Amino acid sequence: MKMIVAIIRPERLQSVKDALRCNGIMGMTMIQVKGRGSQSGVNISTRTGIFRVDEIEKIMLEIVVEDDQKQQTIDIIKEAALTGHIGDGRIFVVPVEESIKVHDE
Amino acid sequence: MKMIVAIIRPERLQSVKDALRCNGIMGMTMIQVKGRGSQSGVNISTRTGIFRVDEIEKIMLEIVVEDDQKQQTIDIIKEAALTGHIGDGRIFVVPVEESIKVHDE
Amino acid sequence: MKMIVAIIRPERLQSVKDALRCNGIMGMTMIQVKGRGSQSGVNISTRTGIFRVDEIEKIMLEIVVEDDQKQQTIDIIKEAALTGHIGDGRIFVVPVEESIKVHDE
Amino acid sequence: MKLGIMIAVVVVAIASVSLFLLPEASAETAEILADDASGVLDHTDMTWVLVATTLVFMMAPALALFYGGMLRKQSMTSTIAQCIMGVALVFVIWAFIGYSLAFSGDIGGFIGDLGFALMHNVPYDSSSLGLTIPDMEFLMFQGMFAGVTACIVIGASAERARFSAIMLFLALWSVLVYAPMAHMVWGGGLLSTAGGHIVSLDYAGGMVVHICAGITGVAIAMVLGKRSSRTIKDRPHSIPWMYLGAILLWLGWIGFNGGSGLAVNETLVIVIATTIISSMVAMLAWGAMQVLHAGRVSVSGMCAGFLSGLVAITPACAFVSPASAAFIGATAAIVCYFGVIFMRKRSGVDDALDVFGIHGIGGIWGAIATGIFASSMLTDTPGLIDGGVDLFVGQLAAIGFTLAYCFTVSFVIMKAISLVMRIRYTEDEELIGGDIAEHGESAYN
Amino acid sequence: MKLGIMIAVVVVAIASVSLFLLPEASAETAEILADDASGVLDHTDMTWVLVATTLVFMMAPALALFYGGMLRKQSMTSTIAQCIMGVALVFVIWAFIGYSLAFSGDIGGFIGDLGFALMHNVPYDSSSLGLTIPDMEFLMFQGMFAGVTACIVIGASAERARFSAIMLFLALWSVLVYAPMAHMVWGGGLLSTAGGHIVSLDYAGGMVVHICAGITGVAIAMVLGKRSSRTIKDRPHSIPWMYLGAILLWLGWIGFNGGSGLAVNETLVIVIATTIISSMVAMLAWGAMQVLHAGRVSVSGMCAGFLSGLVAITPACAFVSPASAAFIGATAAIVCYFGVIFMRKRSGVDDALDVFGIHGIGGIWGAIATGIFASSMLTDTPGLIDGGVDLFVGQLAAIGFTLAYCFTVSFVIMKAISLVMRIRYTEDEELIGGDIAEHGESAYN
Amino acid sequence: MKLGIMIAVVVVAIASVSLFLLPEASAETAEILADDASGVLDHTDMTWVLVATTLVFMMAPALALFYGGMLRKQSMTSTIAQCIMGVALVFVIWAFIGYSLAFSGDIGGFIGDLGFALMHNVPYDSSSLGLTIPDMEFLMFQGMFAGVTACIVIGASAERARFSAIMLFLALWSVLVYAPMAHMVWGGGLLSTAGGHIVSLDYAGGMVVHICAGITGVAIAMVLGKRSSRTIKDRPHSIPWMYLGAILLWLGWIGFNGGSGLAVNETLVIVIATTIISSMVAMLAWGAMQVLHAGRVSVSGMCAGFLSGLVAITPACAFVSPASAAFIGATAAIVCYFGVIFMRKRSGVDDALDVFGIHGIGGIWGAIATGIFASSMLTDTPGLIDGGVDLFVGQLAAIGFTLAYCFTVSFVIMKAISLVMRIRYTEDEELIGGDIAEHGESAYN
Ligand SMILES: Nc1ncnc2c1ncn2[C@@H]1O[C@H](COP(=O)(O)OP(=O)(O)O)[C@@H](O)[C@H]1O
Ligand SMILES: Nc1ncnc2c1ncn2[C@@H]1O[C@H](COP(=O)(O)OP(=O)(O)O)[C@@H](O)[C@H]1O
Ligand SMILES: Nc1ncnc2c1ncn2[C@@H]1O[C@H](COP(=O)(O)OP(=O)(O)O)[C@@H](O)[C@H]1O
Repeated sequence: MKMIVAIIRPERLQSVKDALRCNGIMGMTMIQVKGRGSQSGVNISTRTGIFRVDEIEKIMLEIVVEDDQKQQTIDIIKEAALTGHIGDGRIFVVPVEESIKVHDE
Repeated sequence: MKMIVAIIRPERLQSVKDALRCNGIMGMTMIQVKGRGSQSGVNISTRTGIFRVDEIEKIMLEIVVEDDQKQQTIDIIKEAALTGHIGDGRIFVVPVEESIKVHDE
Repeated sequence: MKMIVAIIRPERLQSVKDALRCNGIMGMTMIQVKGRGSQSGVNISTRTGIFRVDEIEKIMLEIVVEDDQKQQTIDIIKEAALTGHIGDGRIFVVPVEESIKVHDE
Repeated sequence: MKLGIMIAVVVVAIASVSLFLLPEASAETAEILADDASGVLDHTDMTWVLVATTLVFMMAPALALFYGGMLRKQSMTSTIAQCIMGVALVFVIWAFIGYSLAFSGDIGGFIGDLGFALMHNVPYDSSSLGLTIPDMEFLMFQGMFAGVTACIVIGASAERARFSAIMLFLALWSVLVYAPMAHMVWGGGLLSTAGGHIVSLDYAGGMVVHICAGITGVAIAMVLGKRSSRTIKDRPHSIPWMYLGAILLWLGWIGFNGGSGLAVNETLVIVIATTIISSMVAMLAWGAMQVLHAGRVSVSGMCAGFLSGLVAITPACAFVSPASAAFIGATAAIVCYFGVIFMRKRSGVDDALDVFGIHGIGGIWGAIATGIFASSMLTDTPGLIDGGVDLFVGQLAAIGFTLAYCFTVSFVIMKAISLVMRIRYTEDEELIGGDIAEHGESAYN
Repeated sequence: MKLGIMIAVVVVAIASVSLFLLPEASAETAEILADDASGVLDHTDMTWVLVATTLVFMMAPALALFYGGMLRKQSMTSTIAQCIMGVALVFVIWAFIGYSLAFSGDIGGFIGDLGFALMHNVPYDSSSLGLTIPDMEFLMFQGMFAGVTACIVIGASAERARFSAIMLFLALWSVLVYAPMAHMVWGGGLLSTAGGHIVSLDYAGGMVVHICAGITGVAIAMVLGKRSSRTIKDRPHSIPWMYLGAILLWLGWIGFNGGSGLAVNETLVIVIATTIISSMVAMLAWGAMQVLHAGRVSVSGMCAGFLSGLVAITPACAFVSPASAAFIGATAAIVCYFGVIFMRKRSGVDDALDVFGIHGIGGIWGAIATGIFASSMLTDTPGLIDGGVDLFVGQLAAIGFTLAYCFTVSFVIMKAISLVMRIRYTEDEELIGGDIAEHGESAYN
Repeated sequence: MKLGIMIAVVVVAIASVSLFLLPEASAETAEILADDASGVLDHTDMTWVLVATTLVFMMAPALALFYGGMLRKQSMTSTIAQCIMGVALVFVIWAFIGYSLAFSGDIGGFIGDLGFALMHNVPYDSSSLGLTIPDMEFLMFQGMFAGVTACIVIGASAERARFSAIMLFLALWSVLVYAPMAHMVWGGGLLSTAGGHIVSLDYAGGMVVHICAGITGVAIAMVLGKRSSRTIKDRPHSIPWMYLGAILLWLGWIGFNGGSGLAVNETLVIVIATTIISSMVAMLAWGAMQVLHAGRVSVSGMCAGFLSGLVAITPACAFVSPASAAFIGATAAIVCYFGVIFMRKRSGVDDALDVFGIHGIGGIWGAIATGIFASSMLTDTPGLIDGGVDLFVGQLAAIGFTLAYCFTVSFVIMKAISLVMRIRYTEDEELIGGDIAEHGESAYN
């Protein structure tokens, strides 16, 4: 199994959630995070100079899927999270060795 | 080493924490998250129709343990987090390659 | 690739961020967490007895780097996060199999 | 359930017995309403009552913050929704009919008639009641009381009562419980100082507002049943919101007690002094209890503390000296401290936000204390300490009657509603919380 | 853009036409200011107006909470910053020059002169305007009105207007739009009851404050353009802050409408009664609309509800009966409910916080309702229902004129500012939010 | 530490020198208390002072929000706890003994006697002090002042002083520092306008409240020592709470300054005008400083801005023209802007929440400004600008005396307490924060 760790824009959360559900991927965990990416934030200029904002709000999704669903999940997220601007986010894949339900039906 | 990622009900946090301590498992990190599980949320019906709540508050625990403590940790959590209802949560096991203390005594 | 998961004191965040940037490590994700470490918290004594605080605010950083940057990243964090007191935090290294940008330039 | 029935039996018993024991109220007893009234409008009195109306008005939304802050964050929006819709509903019903049932005429000492219904015969430029403020202003002021009382009740049914059920309950309750109580105590009915058959004193609503709200809370909490153990969270989700609500209540109480005399005069100064001193001392006393008991003070404790002092002084505020007020405040804190613990641990009733623990028990203690400490220098019907036994017995009777009446009618109304609609959340809804489940609007995004 | 031009054309048309249709106002019409004024100071009136000033003052910071709570959490600080700096700026300008332009003399029925500029000839111990309060107190009270109106406007430009641009706009607007409006309606100008050419009534600022703020909001929103779709978040970031702001507005409104008579008398009682009843009924009506439409009520909806009732009753509050007030409130809720939906979905203008939807549309309906329901028992110029056609036509004319004047001038000012400085955020700044991007101060840490 | 000793030496020196330089106060000087007092109760005055009491009362809990919002979120509950318990404690002590020490009799121009102790001889229906309000109402109003001053002090010891230590300190301080100061300035003592040896003016508490609180803060901060560098967080944890606290302070100040005359009259109008104008202008000035210095304005800055204007105008508010008030406000903002920076960066004292930076420095500047701008049209003892040198010298002496007295006694009290109990947190407790460590109650759950 794999854990897909996706860091996306907050305003894309709804579309990503919907897209995943339509494709039968239900389980997911959402975390509010702040991130800085390769640009190391955004530059803002004021009267007295330029400063850099390097804590931008993002949503992190952790989705554990079977190995064969991995690529599909990544593709769905990529599509649903895209706005075409810098800062659209990243997806990491982490190996998962086991997955257990607390309440086994 | 393994990282045990457990997603549990907020109201079970105290018992899980206590149970782990009693068994000598001290270190852990707690994160407030929202999750949707295999049912993809809960259905609520109102006068004008049914809507689905798919962001339910959970607590995510990340606990890094030696390989031989893994099973014990999982068992403790499973027991302490159980209420017997849908939504009791999940436990994932992720490999950890290294663990470093910032402040080496 | 590796994901460096560092749990540090909130008041050291700025120095860690700065130190990483100076060394060209830009991308990172910050999460507000609560943690208990090996001491299982801090003891507080009141008139009626001693109680233990085992949810202490921390910041968790997740930084995905190429394998060859791993050691450098760890060293930078260790140095910048150090205050020399108990509770300075931990760093875990988790394997990452893939890293994808949502918006491929 | 057990406890509820026990309470009911006891209070009915007390009430019946004491009605027989009672001496007839003498005719000379001054009526609060007509205190220094001449029917000539006084602009200063009008100004003060208007300020007081504004302050009392503030208490209703403040209760939403106070209550919401103490609950889980999943219940903040729904608590607010119930409070403000509740106050609007009850206020409008009051203006249209409740005021008339309370203050127009008298039917059997129990309720008024429809003489002022739909605000007919409620002039804005004179007073048919012989007040120094226009009747319309009096209606507004009293309407805020009705609204606030309704909001207090909501605390007992928190986190499980459905919005529509509780709105329907409040609508019926305001006509069947609150309006008769207001009539009996302030409108010349059974318990009123002037025409009443029971010698009793209730300056600013110890019975009409606090005992009534407290026991009503018990009644609906019993019909609703307890929350799931998975929902109850003993830590307030937000101390600042709870605290802000509490201090707005405190400030509002200055209008609540202070406005009840409907005039600016020496009595007003006493009322303010006793109100503030009682609450301050009660907070200190509650803090002391906490230090002895738990080794530390908490903000929730201190807020409960000053509120208990405010509740207890409410019926007595114009009739006791500042020193008695300090004593009443201190004892109120102690009584309510154990009252809250009892209600939470032993009562078997899930009085979610201590409505009975604070308003009920504090109100009962306040009414008793009025019967003990009412000073002959400040009222014609002094309490035990100045040798008046009538008042003391009368207060007990009035308390018993209030408990019995409000409990019975509220219980019946809520039961009746439960027959026609679903009155509480399903377990799923309860767990998710009313904010999302009922209003689709989480408080923090 | 389209809509804006349409609106502009329509209102200019209405205005021009109605100016011809109008009968001359008869000389007997009483001027509000001089209602029961003798020029002899009355300490009770002074007390009440001071309390009212405090209450109105509270509305400006309350708006910051109400607005900020409805936006993303990245816009909380910047909304607060614009509100409090805005109120300070406009108040100081008002004290120095705006008050004079509104209340000293008259130039062409359109604006005053500089007789009171820099607070000259504004005594603190007498009234040259023939009031029962000193002119200085009147200046303070009116200054708070100017400040609050400025804060209302800010809601329309939220999350994209730069701080410096909006401050410059408010400074100019307060002199070029607000002061003339205040003069025309209350200062003896074109639209005033006494000297005016148009028979119209606006007791507490339906036109000067609400319609003016609403249409000004549309004007600047049009110049600024819409927010990025990535910034708009339809869920309030904090229901409790939104709610606290709303209830402080509600309480403040008691001073807003109640203080406008500048005296404690029978009229004040009517004003308070109509204000409270209208808002309560409006909340119930909005709730009912929501239940029918969406199956559930929300706190944001209820707040919008009572605010729409407050806006609509503002011009009418002293002239209508409580029953009419209930009707006005109920209809206001319905009109604004659809108004808000229209503005959000159809208008093409990004009126971020429903400034036109509530204040504009509610204000217009309130002004029309005044023309319908003004009672001959309460004013010399009754509305349709009591057979007065003049007032009804006059109200329409006054509305048209207000819309045309405020829209045009505000639009021109904002356009002009856009020529000399950057008036809105870049997309990056907008996404990060004004709190960090402009003030370097996030609201929650 | 260095700085503290320096300050102490300097102020003692100033004080001693100026006491010699002083002319005797002439007998004609009017006493504030007896301004237009006849001993006949005036219902309008009673109404206004009651409203003012409510407004001042509001300031104490508001300070908790203002302070708590500026700290880490781990210190919110503990700040609230200290504030409300502090105000209850100090108020009760005030009612029982402080009031008497301040306003009954006179011992050596320094303190009163026990004639009013335990509220004896404090009638609720007449005034033995010759006021137009009953003495009991005066006691309440003054008690709120004492409570608020206590709460201001707490800001300096934030995040490290133990609850019990600070409560004990406030109890002693209210008797040994506050009551004598109130006596000296308002109770006919050394610094009072009437019987005093120093010609000085302090209308609403520039010295008694602000300078006193500011320098007391420095004293206890010095005894406590600094916070761990790991605790200090320069960003407020919640701008909205800080802001709400600040605006409630602003509104409360209307009662604070406005109530100090104890009457509704022309002076009240001046007081309100100068208070509001000074604060508004100060906010604009602070904003301007920030733009010049940092390129942007912040909400914390604007709040500090208007507070500095309010502090500075407090002693002067009845004695200066609105124009002077605008000037005082603007300069106060500039002085405090640098004062705060100095205290934070250079002073070596960890004045956690700018108590000295704003209240101390702003209060000193306000007292000096009173000596400069007091107008001969508004007081018998004009300032420099109207040719009065006595007052200017007197103000300097009074400032010096206040600084010396309050610093010395507060320092000694706190040191003494440190001998009998632990006064500050351990480093662990400090890091975890008082909310959990001391009260076991985190603010947000
Ligand atoms: N190397 C990394 N490790 C961890 N998180 C990262 C890394 N790179 C990017 N992120 C996360 O992904 C988010 C989006 O990154 P990116 O698309 O590069 O945006 P940006 O425009 O901010 O550079 C960041 O805000 C951060 O949270
Ligand atoms: N595949 C998954 N990947 C990540 N998180 C998951 C996954 N499945 C479940 N979770 C997390 O576990 C929680 C509980 O899941 P589960 O017990 O299936 O509950 P539910 O009743 O909501 O289906 C979810 O709320 C979610 O946070
Ligand atoms: N075994 C573990 N698994 C997960 N997180 C841990 C573990 N041990 C420590 N941590 C995290 O690291 C933080 C700091 O740990 P440590 O330096 O041991 O501090 P402490 O003084 O609290 O023992 C903890 O608060 C916790 O969040």
